[in-house]
Amino acid sequence: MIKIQKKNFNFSEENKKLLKNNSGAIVTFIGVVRGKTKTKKIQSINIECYLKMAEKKLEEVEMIANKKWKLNNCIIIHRYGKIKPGEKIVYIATSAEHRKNAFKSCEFIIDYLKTKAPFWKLEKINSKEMYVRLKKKDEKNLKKWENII
Amino acid sequence: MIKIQKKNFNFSEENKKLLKNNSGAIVTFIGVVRGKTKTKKIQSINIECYLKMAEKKLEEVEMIANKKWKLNNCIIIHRYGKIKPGEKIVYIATSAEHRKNAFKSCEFIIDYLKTKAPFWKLEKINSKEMYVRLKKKDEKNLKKWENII
Amino acid sequence: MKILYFAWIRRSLEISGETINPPKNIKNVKSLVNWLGLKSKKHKEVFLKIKSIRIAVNHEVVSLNNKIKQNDEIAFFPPFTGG
Amino acid sequence: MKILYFAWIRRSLEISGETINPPKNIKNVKSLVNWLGLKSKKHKEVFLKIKSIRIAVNHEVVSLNNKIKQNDEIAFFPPFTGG
Repeated sequence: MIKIQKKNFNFSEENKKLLKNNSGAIVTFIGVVRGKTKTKKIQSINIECYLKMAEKKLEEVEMIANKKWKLNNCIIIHRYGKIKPGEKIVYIATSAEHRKNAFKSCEFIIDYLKTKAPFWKLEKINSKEMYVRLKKKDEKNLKKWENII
Repeated sequence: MIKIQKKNFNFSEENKKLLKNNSGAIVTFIGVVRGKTKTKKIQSINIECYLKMAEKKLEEVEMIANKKWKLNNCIIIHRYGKIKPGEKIVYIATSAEHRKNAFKSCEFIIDYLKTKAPFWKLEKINSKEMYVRLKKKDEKNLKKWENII
Repeated sequence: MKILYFAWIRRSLEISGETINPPKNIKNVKSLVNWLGLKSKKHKEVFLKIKSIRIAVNHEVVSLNNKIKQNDEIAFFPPFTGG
Repeated sequence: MKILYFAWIRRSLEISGETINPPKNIKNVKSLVNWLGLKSKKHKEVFLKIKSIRIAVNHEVVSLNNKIKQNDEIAFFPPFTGG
Protein backbone atom coordinates (compact mmCIF):
# COMPACT_ATOMS: atom_id res chain seq x y z
CA MET A 1 0.00 0.00 0.00
CA ILE A 2 1.33 3.43 -0.87
CA LYS A 3 0.18 6.86 0.30
CA ILE A 4 1.37 10.32 -0.63
CA GLN A 5 -0.19 12.88 1.65
CA LYS A 6 0.18 16.28 3.28
CA LYS A 7 -1.09 15.34 6.71
CA ASN A 8 0.90 13.63 9.42
CA PHE A 9 0.27 9.97 10.20
CA ASN A 10 0.17 7.67 13.17
CA PHE A 11 2.53 4.77 12.76
CA SER A 12 0.85 2.63 15.37
CA GLU A 13 -2.27 2.42 13.22
CA GLU A 14 -0.15 1.56 10.24
CA ASN A 15 1.86 -1.00 12.19
CA LYS A 16 -1.25 -2.90 13.27
CA LYS A 17 -1.91 -3.87 9.67
CA LEU A 18 1.39 -5.72 9.58
CA LEU A 19 0.72 -8.35 12.24
CA LYS A 20 -0.86 -10.79 9.81
CA ASN A 21 -0.14 -13.33 7.14
CA ASN A 22 2.29 -15.54 9.03
CA SER A 23 4.95 -12.85 9.12
CA GLY A 24 7.82 -13.56 11.47
CA ALA A 25 9.58 -10.24 10.96
CA ILE A 26 8.48 -6.65 10.54
CA VAL A 27 10.98 -3.89 9.82
CA THR A 28 10.01 -0.24 9.74
CA PHE A 29 11.90 2.88 8.76
CA ILE A 30 10.80 6.35 9.79
CA GLY A 31 12.46 9.41 8.32
CA VAL A 32 12.18 12.51 10.49
CA VAL A 33 12.95 16.21 9.91
CA ARG A 34 16.03 17.01 11.93
CA GLY A 35 16.12 20.26 13.87
CA LYS A 36 19.66 21.10 12.94
CA THR A 37 22.59 20.14 10.79
CA LYS A 38 26.26 20.54 11.68
CA THR A 39 26.15 24.28 11.16
CA LYS A 40 22.54 25.44 11.08
CA LYS A 41 19.21 25.34 12.85
CA ILE A 42 16.29 24.32 10.63
CA GLN A 43 12.96 26.11 11.21
CA SER A 44 10.89 23.94 8.86
CA ILE A 45 11.02 22.21 5.53
CA ASN A 46 8.66 22.30 2.60
CA ILE A 47 8.53 19.25 0.37
CA GLU A 48 7.51 19.77 -3.23
CA CYS A 49 6.17 16.79 -5.11
CA TYR A 50 5.39 15.77 -8.69
CA LEU A 51 2.36 13.83 -7.57
CA LYS A 52 1.53 11.66 -10.56
CA MET A 53 5.13 10.60 -11.09
CA ALA A 54 5.64 10.02 -7.35
CA GLU A 55 2.64 7.68 -7.23
CA LYS A 56 4.06 5.74 -10.15
CA LYS A 57 7.53 5.49 -8.59
CA LEU A 58 6.24 4.41 -5.18
CA GLU A 59 4.07 1.73 -6.76
CA GLU A 60 7.06 0.65 -8.81
CA VAL A 61 9.39 0.26 -5.84
CA GLU A 62 6.69 -1.53 -3.84
CA MET A 63 6.27 -4.01 -6.69
CA ILE A 64 10.02 -4.60 -7.07
CA ALA A 65 10.42 -5.20 -3.32
CA ASN A 66 7.37 -7.48 -3.08
CA LYS A 67 8.67 -9.63 -5.86
CA LYS A 68 12.34 -9.75 -4.90
CA TRP A 69 11.90 -10.40 -1.17
CA LYS A 70 8.53 -12.20 -1.11
CA LEU A 71 6.98 -9.68 1.26
CA ASN A 72 3.75 -10.40 3.07
CA ASN A 73 3.07 -6.73 3.44
CA CYS A 74 4.57 -3.42 2.36
CA ILE A 75 3.49 0.06 3.40
CA ILE A 76 5.06 3.25 2.04
CA ILE A 77 3.88 6.68 3.17
CA HIS A 78 5.58 9.86 1.97
CA ARG A 79 4.47 13.31 3.06
CA TYR A 80 4.80 16.59 1.20
CA GLY A 81 4.10 20.22 2.04
CA LYS A 82 5.30 22.00 5.18
CA ILE A 83 6.84 19.76 7.85
CA LYS A 84 8.41 20.84 11.14
CA PRO A 85 11.51 19.49 12.91
CA GLY A 86 10.71 16.29 14.81
CA GLU A 87 7.86 15.43 12.43
CA LYS A 88 7.84 12.35 10.23
CA ILE A 89 8.47 12.65 6.48
CA VAL A 90 8.44 9.06 5.36
CA TYR A 91 7.33 5.72 6.77
CA ILE A 92 8.24 2.35 5.27
CA ALA A 93 7.20 -1.00 6.71
CA THR A 94 7.93 -4.41 5.30
CA SER A 95 6.98 -7.79 6.68
CA ALA A 96 8.25 -11.17 5.63
CA GLU A 97 8.55 -14.69 6.92
CA HIS A 98 12.20 -14.17 7.87
CA ARG A 99 14.04 -11.09 9.05
CA LYS A 100 16.74 -10.76 6.37
CA ASN A 101 14.13 -10.14 3.67
CA ALA A 102 12.31 -7.60 5.80
CA PHE A 103 15.55 -5.69 6.54
CA LYS A 104 16.85 -5.73 2.98
CA SER A 105 13.60 -4.67 1.36
CA CYS A 106 13.07 -1.81 3.81
CA GLU A 107 16.58 -0.47 3.27
CA PHE A 108 16.22 -0.87 -0.48
CA ILE A 109 12.96 1.09 -0.56
CA ILE A 110 14.36 4.10 1.28
CA ASP A 111 17.55 4.07 -0.83
CA TYR A 112 15.36 3.98 -3.94
CA LEU A 113 13.05 6.78 -2.81
CA LYS A 114 16.00 9.05 -2.04
CA THR A 115 17.11 9.22 -5.65
CA LYS A 116 14.21 7.97 -7.78
CA ALA A 117 11.06 9.55 -6.36
CA PRO A 118 10.17 13.11 -7.43
CA PHE A 119 10.27 15.04 -4.17
CA TRP A 120 12.29 18.18 -3.45
CA LYS A 121 13.12 19.56 -0.03
CA LEU A 122 13.20 23.28 0.63
CA GLU A 123 14.76 24.15 4.00
CA LYS A 124 13.93 27.28 5.96
CA ILE A 125 16.96 28.51 7.90
CA ASN A 126 17.12 32.00 9.49
CA SER A 127 13.88 32.82 7.61
CA LYS A 128 15.64 32.10 4.30
CA GLU A 129 14.55 29.28 2.03
CA MET A 130 17.02 27.04 0.25
CA TYR A 131 16.65 23.84 -1.75
CA VAL A 132 18.48 20.85 -0.34
CA ARG A 133 21.19 19.53 -2.66
CA LEU A 134 21.42 15.93 -3.81
CA LYS A 135 23.75 13.94 -1.57
CA LYS A 136 26.42 11.96 -3.44
CA LYS A 137 26.08 9.38 -0.68
CA ASP A 138 22.48 8.75 -1.68
CA GLU A 139 23.46 8.07 -5.28
CA LYS A 140 26.17 5.71 -4.06
CA ASN A 141 23.78 3.86 -1.76
CA LEU A 142 21.57 2.93 -4.68
CA LYS A 143 24.50 1.31 -6.52
CA LYS A 144 24.43 -1.72 -4.28
CA TRP A 145 20.93 -2.55 -5.55
CA GLU A 146 21.94 -2.30 -9.19
CA ASN A 147 21.14 -5.92 -10.02
CA ILE A 148 17.61 -5.47 -8.69
CA ILE A 149 16.37 -2.40 -10.53
CA MET B 1 16.47 1.04 27.47
CA ILE B 2 15.98 -2.69 27.84
CA LYS B 3 12.98 -4.63 29.10
CA ILE B 4 12.48 -8.33 29.62
CA GLN B 5 8.86 -9.04 30.38
CA LYS B 6 6.05 -11.56 30.18
CA LYS B 7 3.31 -9.20 29.10
CA ASN B 8 2.69 -8.00 25.58
CA PHE B 9 3.61 -4.43 24.62
CA ASN B 10 2.29 -1.66 22.44
CA PHE B 11 4.89 -0.51 19.96
CA SER B 12 3.22 2.83 19.31
CA GLU B 13 3.91 3.89 22.89
CA GLU B 14 7.48 2.73 22.56
CA ASN B 15 7.89 4.42 19.19
CA LYS B 16 6.84 7.81 20.55
CA LYS B 17 9.92 7.91 22.73
CA LEU B 18 12.09 7.83 19.64
CA LEU B 19 11.00 11.08 18.01
CA LYS B 20 13.54 13.18 19.86
CA ASN B 21 17.18 14.15 20.00
CA ASN B 22 17.63 15.37 16.44
CA SER B 23 17.20 11.88 15.02
CA GLY B 24 16.71 11.73 11.27
CA ALA B 25 16.13 8.00 11.08
CA ILE B 26 14.34 5.43 13.20
CA VAL B 27 14.48 1.74 12.38
CA THR B 28 12.43 -0.84 14.22
CA PHE B 29 12.38 -4.60 14.12
CA ILE B 30 9.49 -6.66 15.44
CA GLY B 31 9.78 -10.42 15.77
CA VAL B 32 6.45 -12.23 15.72
CA VAL B 33 5.40 -15.82 16.46
CA ARG B 34 4.50 -17.41 13.15
CA GLY B 35 1.43 -19.59 12.96
CA LYS B 36 3.03 -22.26 10.88
CA THR B 37 6.29 -23.49 9.42
CA LYS B 38 6.71 -25.36 6.13
CA THR B 39 5.26 -28.55 7.55
CA LYS B 40 3.46 -27.81 10.79
CA LYS B 41 0.91 -25.58 12.49
CA ILE B 42 2.11 -23.95 15.70
CA GLN B 43 -0.40 -23.67 18.55
CA SER B 44 1.75 -21.53 20.84
CA ILE B 45 5.28 -21.11 22.04
CA ASN B 46 6.73 -20.87 25.48
CA ILE B 47 9.93 -18.91 25.92
CA GLU B 48 12.18 -19.85 28.80
CA CYS B 49 14.65 -17.27 30.02
CA TYR B 50 17.71 -17.07 32.25
CA LEU B 51 16.66 -13.69 33.52
CA LYS B 52 19.80 -12.33 35.16
CA MET B 53 22.03 -13.35 32.27
CA ALA B 54 19.50 -12.05 29.71
CA GLU B 55 19.49 -8.64 31.37
CA LYS B 56 23.25 -8.54 31.24
CA LYS B 57 23.37 -9.58 27.57
CA LEU B 58 20.72 -7.08 26.50
CA GLU B 59 22.50 -4.27 28.31
CA GLU B 60 25.74 -5.39 26.71
CA VAL B 61 24.39 -5.35 23.16
CA GLU B 62 22.69 -2.01 23.74
CA MET B 63 26.00 -0.55 24.88
CA ILE B 64 27.94 -2.00 21.93
CA ALA B 65 25.39 -0.63 19.44
CA ASN B 66 25.19 2.80 21.09
CA LYS B 67 28.94 3.16 20.93
CA LYS B 68 29.54 1.76 17.45
CA TRP B 69 26.71 3.58 15.64
CA LYS B 70 26.33 6.71 17.79
CA LEU B 71 22.67 6.05 18.48
CA ASN B 72 20.40 8.72 19.88
CA ASN B 73 18.09 6.10 21.27
CA CYS B 74 17.88 2.35 21.59
CA ILE B 75 14.99 0.27 22.88
CA ILE B 76 15.09 -3.51 23.25
CA ILE B 77 12.10 -5.46 24.57
CA HIS B 78 12.15 -9.25 24.76
CA ARG B 79 9.21 -11.27 26.03
CA TYR B 80 9.22 -14.66 27.69
CA GLY B 81 6.53 -17.09 28.83
CA LYS B 82 3.60 -18.26 26.72
CA ILE B 83 3.12 -16.40 23.43
CA LYS B 84 0.53 -17.12 20.73
CA PRO B 85 0.90 -16.99 16.94
CA GLY B 86 0.64 -13.43 15.67
CA GLU B 87 1.95 -12.00 18.94
CA LYS B 88 5.19 -10.08 19.26
CA ILE B 89 8.24 -11.68 20.84
CA VAL B 90 10.85 -9.01 20.44
CA TYR B 91 10.96 -5.31 19.63
CA ILE B 92 14.10 -3.39 18.75
CA ALA B 93 14.20 0.28 17.86
CA THR B 94 17.23 2.37 17.07
CA SER B 95 17.43 6.01 16.13
CA ALA B 96 20.36 7.91 14.71
CA GLU B 97 21.14 11.04 12.79
CA HIS B 98 21.44 9.09 9.52
CA ARG B 99 19.68 6.00 8.32
CA LYS B 100 22.63 3.65 7.68
CA ASN B 101 23.54 3.65 11.37
CA ALA B 102 19.95 3.03 12.40
CA PHE B 103 19.62 0.08 9.97
CA LYS B 104 22.94 -1.52 10.81
CA SER B 105 22.55 -1.28 14.56
CA CYS B 106 19.02 -2.69 14.50
CA GLU B 107 20.07 -5.66 12.37
CA PHE B 108 23.13 -6.22 14.52
CA ILE B 109 21.08 -6.29 17.73
CA ILE B 110 18.65 -8.94 16.50
CA ASP B 111 21.49 -11.06 15.06
CA TYR B 112 23.23 -10.80 18.43
CA LEU B 113 20.13 -11.68 20.46
CA LYS B 114 19.47 -14.77 18.35
CA THR B 115 22.69 -16.46 19.42
CA LYS B 116 23.93 -14.63 22.52
CA ALA B 117 20.91 -14.00 24.72
CA PRO B 118 19.72 -16.83 27.01
CA PHE B 119 16.22 -17.56 25.74
CA TRP B 120 14.87 -20.94 24.64
CA LYS B 121 11.77 -21.49 22.56
CA LEU B 122 9.48 -24.43 23.19
CA GLU B 123 6.93 -24.95 20.41
CA LYS B 124 3.55 -26.59 20.91
CA ILE B 125 2.50 -28.54 17.82
CA ASN B 126 -0.40 -31.05 17.82
CA SER B 127 -0.48 -30.69 21.62
CA LYS B 128 3.15 -31.88 21.81
CA GLU B 129 5.93 -29.65 23.07
CA MET B 130 9.34 -29.51 21.43
CA TYR B 131 12.35 -27.26 21.88
CA VAL B 132 13.33 -25.25 18.82
CA ARG B 133 16.80 -26.12 17.52
CA LEU B 134 19.54 -23.60 16.91
CA LYS B 135 19.55 -22.45 13.30
CA LYS B 136 22.96 -22.66 11.60
CA LYS B 137 21.89 -19.54 9.66
CA ASP B 138 21.69 -17.56 12.89
CA GLU B 139 25.24 -18.50 13.84
CA LYS B 140 26.40 -17.51 10.37
CA ASN B 141 24.59 -14.17 10.53
CA LEU B 142 26.57 -13.15 13.58
CA LYS B 143 29.85 -13.76 11.77
CA LYS B 144 29.53 -10.57 9.76
CA TRP B 145 29.68 -8.54 12.98
CA GLU B 146 32.82 -10.29 14.22
CA ASN B 147 34.93 -7.15 14.25
CA ILE B 148 32.38 -5.41 16.49
CA ILE B 149 31.94 -7.89 19.31
CA MET C 1 2.26 19.32 -25.15
CA LYS C 2 2.19 19.80 -21.38
CA ILE C 3 5.34 21.16 -19.73
CA LEU C 4 5.90 21.10 -15.94
CA TYR C 5 8.55 22.84 -13.85
CA PHE C 6 9.61 21.98 -10.31
CA ALA C 7 11.76 23.39 -7.50
CA TRP C 8 14.22 26.15 -8.44
CA ILE C 9 13.21 25.92 -12.10
CA ARG C 10 9.58 26.67 -11.23
CA ARG C 11 10.71 29.56 -9.04
CA SER C 12 13.03 31.02 -11.69
CA LEU C 13 10.39 30.86 -14.42
CA GLU C 14 7.64 31.93 -12.02
CA ILE C 15 5.31 29.34 -13.55
CA SER C 16 4.68 25.71 -12.58
CA GLY C 17 3.96 24.71 -16.15
CA GLU C 18 2.70 25.70 -19.58
CA THR C 19 0.90 24.15 -22.50
CA ILE C 20 2.87 24.54 -25.70
CA ASN C 21 2.54 23.71 -29.34
CA PRO C 22 6.06 23.39 -30.73
CA PRO C 23 6.79 23.20 -34.48
CA LYS C 24 6.85 19.78 -36.20
CA ASN C 25 10.67 19.62 -36.26
CA ILE C 26 10.85 19.43 -32.43
CA LYS C 27 11.13 15.68 -32.17
CA ASN C 28 13.36 15.02 -29.18
CA VAL C 29 14.02 16.51 -25.74
CA LYS C 30 17.18 18.28 -26.87
CA SER C 31 15.47 20.23 -29.63
CA LEU C 32 12.58 21.02 -27.25
CA VAL C 33 15.03 22.43 -24.70
CA ASN C 34 16.61 24.65 -27.37
CA TRP C 35 13.19 25.82 -28.51
CA LEU C 36 11.97 26.53 -24.94
CA GLY C 37 15.16 28.51 -24.30
CA LEU C 38 14.01 31.03 -26.90
CA LYS C 39 10.66 31.73 -25.20
CA SER C 40 11.87 34.44 -22.80
CA LYS C 41 14.92 35.80 -21.02
CA LYS C 42 13.99 33.70 -17.94
CA HIS C 43 13.64 30.57 -20.06
CA LYS C 44 17.03 31.23 -21.60
CA GLU C 45 18.70 31.57 -18.19
CA VAL C 46 17.10 28.40 -16.87
CA PHE C 47 17.86 26.23 -19.89
CA LEU C 48 21.49 27.36 -19.98
CA LYS C 49 21.76 25.26 -16.80
CA ILE C 50 20.47 22.15 -18.58
CA LYS C 51 23.35 20.07 -17.18
CA SER C 52 21.90 20.34 -13.69
CA ILE C 53 18.33 19.71 -14.87
CA ARG C 54 16.67 16.30 -15.08
CA ILE C 55 13.86 15.56 -17.51
CA ALA C 56 10.91 13.18 -17.34
CA VAL C 57 8.68 12.26 -20.27
CA ASN C 58 5.39 10.79 -19.11
CA HIS C 59 6.77 10.21 -15.59
CA GLU C 60 9.95 8.44 -16.65
CA VAL C 61 13.36 10.08 -16.39
CA VAL C 62 14.94 10.24 -19.87
CA SER C 63 18.04 11.56 -21.61
CA LEU C 64 18.21 14.51 -24.02
CA ASN C 65 18.02 12.15 -26.99
CA ASN C 66 14.62 10.83 -25.99
CA LYS C 67 11.90 11.21 -28.65
CA ILE C 68 8.82 13.26 -27.79
CA LYS C 69 5.28 13.30 -29.15
CA GLN C 70 2.49 15.85 -29.25
CA ASN C 71 0.55 14.55 -26.22
CA ASP C 72 3.51 13.92 -23.92
CA GLU C 73 3.82 15.39 -20.43
CA ILE C 74 7.34 16.70 -20.04
CA ALA C 75 8.78 17.76 -16.69
CA PHE C 76 11.96 19.65 -15.81
CA PHE C 77 13.43 19.43 -12.32
CA PRO C 78 16.66 19.22 -10.28
CA PRO C 79 17.83 15.88 -8.79
CA PHE C 80 15.40 14.48 -6.24
CA THR C 81 15.91 15.08 -2.53
CA GLY C 82 12.98 13.27 -0.94
CA GLY C 83 12.83 10.38 1.47
CA MET D 1 27.97 -23.14 44.52
CA LYS D 2 24.71 -22.45 42.71
CA ILE D 3 23.87 -24.64 39.71
CA LEU D 4 21.07 -23.78 37.23
CA TYR D 5 19.54 -25.92 34.50
CA PHE D 6 17.50 -24.73 31.51
CA ALA D 7 15.36 -26.12 28.69
CA TRP D 8 15.67 -29.87 28.02
CA ILE D 9 18.32 -30.22 30.72
CA ARG D 10 15.96 -28.83 33.35
CA ARG D 11 13.22 -31.17 32.11
CA SER D 12 15.47 -34.23 32.10
CA LEU D 13 16.76 -33.60 35.61
CA GLU D 14 13.33 -32.48 36.83
CA ILE D 15 14.96 -29.64 38.76
CA SER D 16 15.72 -26.06 37.73
CA GLY D 17 18.80 -25.90 39.90
CA GLU D 18 20.59 -27.07 43.02
CA THR D 19 23.02 -25.75 45.58
CA ILE D 20 26.09 -27.93 45.83
CA ASN D 21 29.27 -28.12 47.81
CA PRO D 22 31.80 -29.96 45.66
CA PRO D 23 35.15 -31.21 47.03
CA LYS D 24 38.17 -28.91 46.90
CA ASN D 25 39.70 -30.66 43.87
CA ILE D 26 36.79 -29.50 41.63
CA LYS D 27 38.51 -26.43 40.18
CA ASN D 28 37.26 -26.14 36.62
CA VAL D 29 34.04 -26.71 34.66
CA LYS D 30 35.21 -30.03 33.27
CA SER D 31 35.85 -31.59 36.67
CA LEU D 32 32.54 -30.17 37.91
CA VAL D 33 30.70 -31.81 35.01
CA ASN D 34 32.33 -35.17 35.82
CA TRP D 35 31.43 -34.79 39.47
CA LEU D 36 27.81 -33.78 38.74
CA GLY D 37 27.46 -36.78 36.41
CA LEU D 38 27.91 -39.05 39.44
CA LYS D 39 25.02 -37.53 41.39
CA SER D 40 22.21 -39.68 39.91
CA LYS D 41 21.23 -41.77 36.91
CA LYS D 42 19.50 -38.72 35.42
CA HIS D 43 22.57 -36.56 35.95
CA LYS D 44 24.69 -39.20 34.26
CA GLU D 45 22.42 -39.33 31.20
CA VAL D 46 22.34 -35.53 30.88
CA PHE D 47 26.07 -34.97 31.27
CA LEU D 48 26.90 -37.69 28.75
CA LYS D 49 25.50 -35.19 26.23
CA ILE D 50 27.95 -32.49 27.33
CA LYS D 51 28.87 -31.75 23.69
CA SER D 52 25.44 -30.27 23.07
CA ILE D 53 25.40 -28.37 26.36
CA ARG D 54 26.62 -24.80 26.83
CA ILE D 55 27.89 -23.50 30.15
CA ALA D 56 27.86 -20.06 31.73
CA VAL D 57 29.82 -19.05 34.80
CA ASN D 58 28.43 -15.91 36.41
CA HIS D 59 26.40 -15.10 33.27
CA GLU D 60 29.24 -15.47 30.79
CA VAL D 61 29.48 -18.41 28.39
CA VAL D 62 32.73 -20.29 29.04
CA SER D 63 34.61 -23.39 27.87
CA LEU D 64 35.16 -26.60 29.85
CA ASN D 65 38.60 -25.40 30.93
CA ASN D 66 37.22 -22.39 32.72
CA LYS D 67 38.18 -22.14 36.42
CA ILE D 68 35.38 -22.08 39.00
CA LYS D 69 35.16 -20.79 42.56
CA GLN D 70 32.99 -21.58 45.57
CA ASN D 71 30.50 -18.69 45.10
CA ASP D 72 30.05 -18.94 41.35
CA GLU D 73 26.67 -19.32 39.66
CA ILE D 74 27.01 -22.00 37.02
CA ALA D 75 24.33 -22.62 34.39
CA PHE D 76 23.88 -25.49 31.92
CA PHE D 77 21.72 -25.02 28.82
CA PRO D 78 21.37 -25.85 25.11
CA PRO D 79 22.22 -23.23 22.44
CA PHE D 80 19.98 -20.14 22.62
CA THR D 81 16.92 -19.84 20.38
CA GLY D 82 15.46 -16.48 21.38
CA GLY D 83 14.90 -13.34 19.37
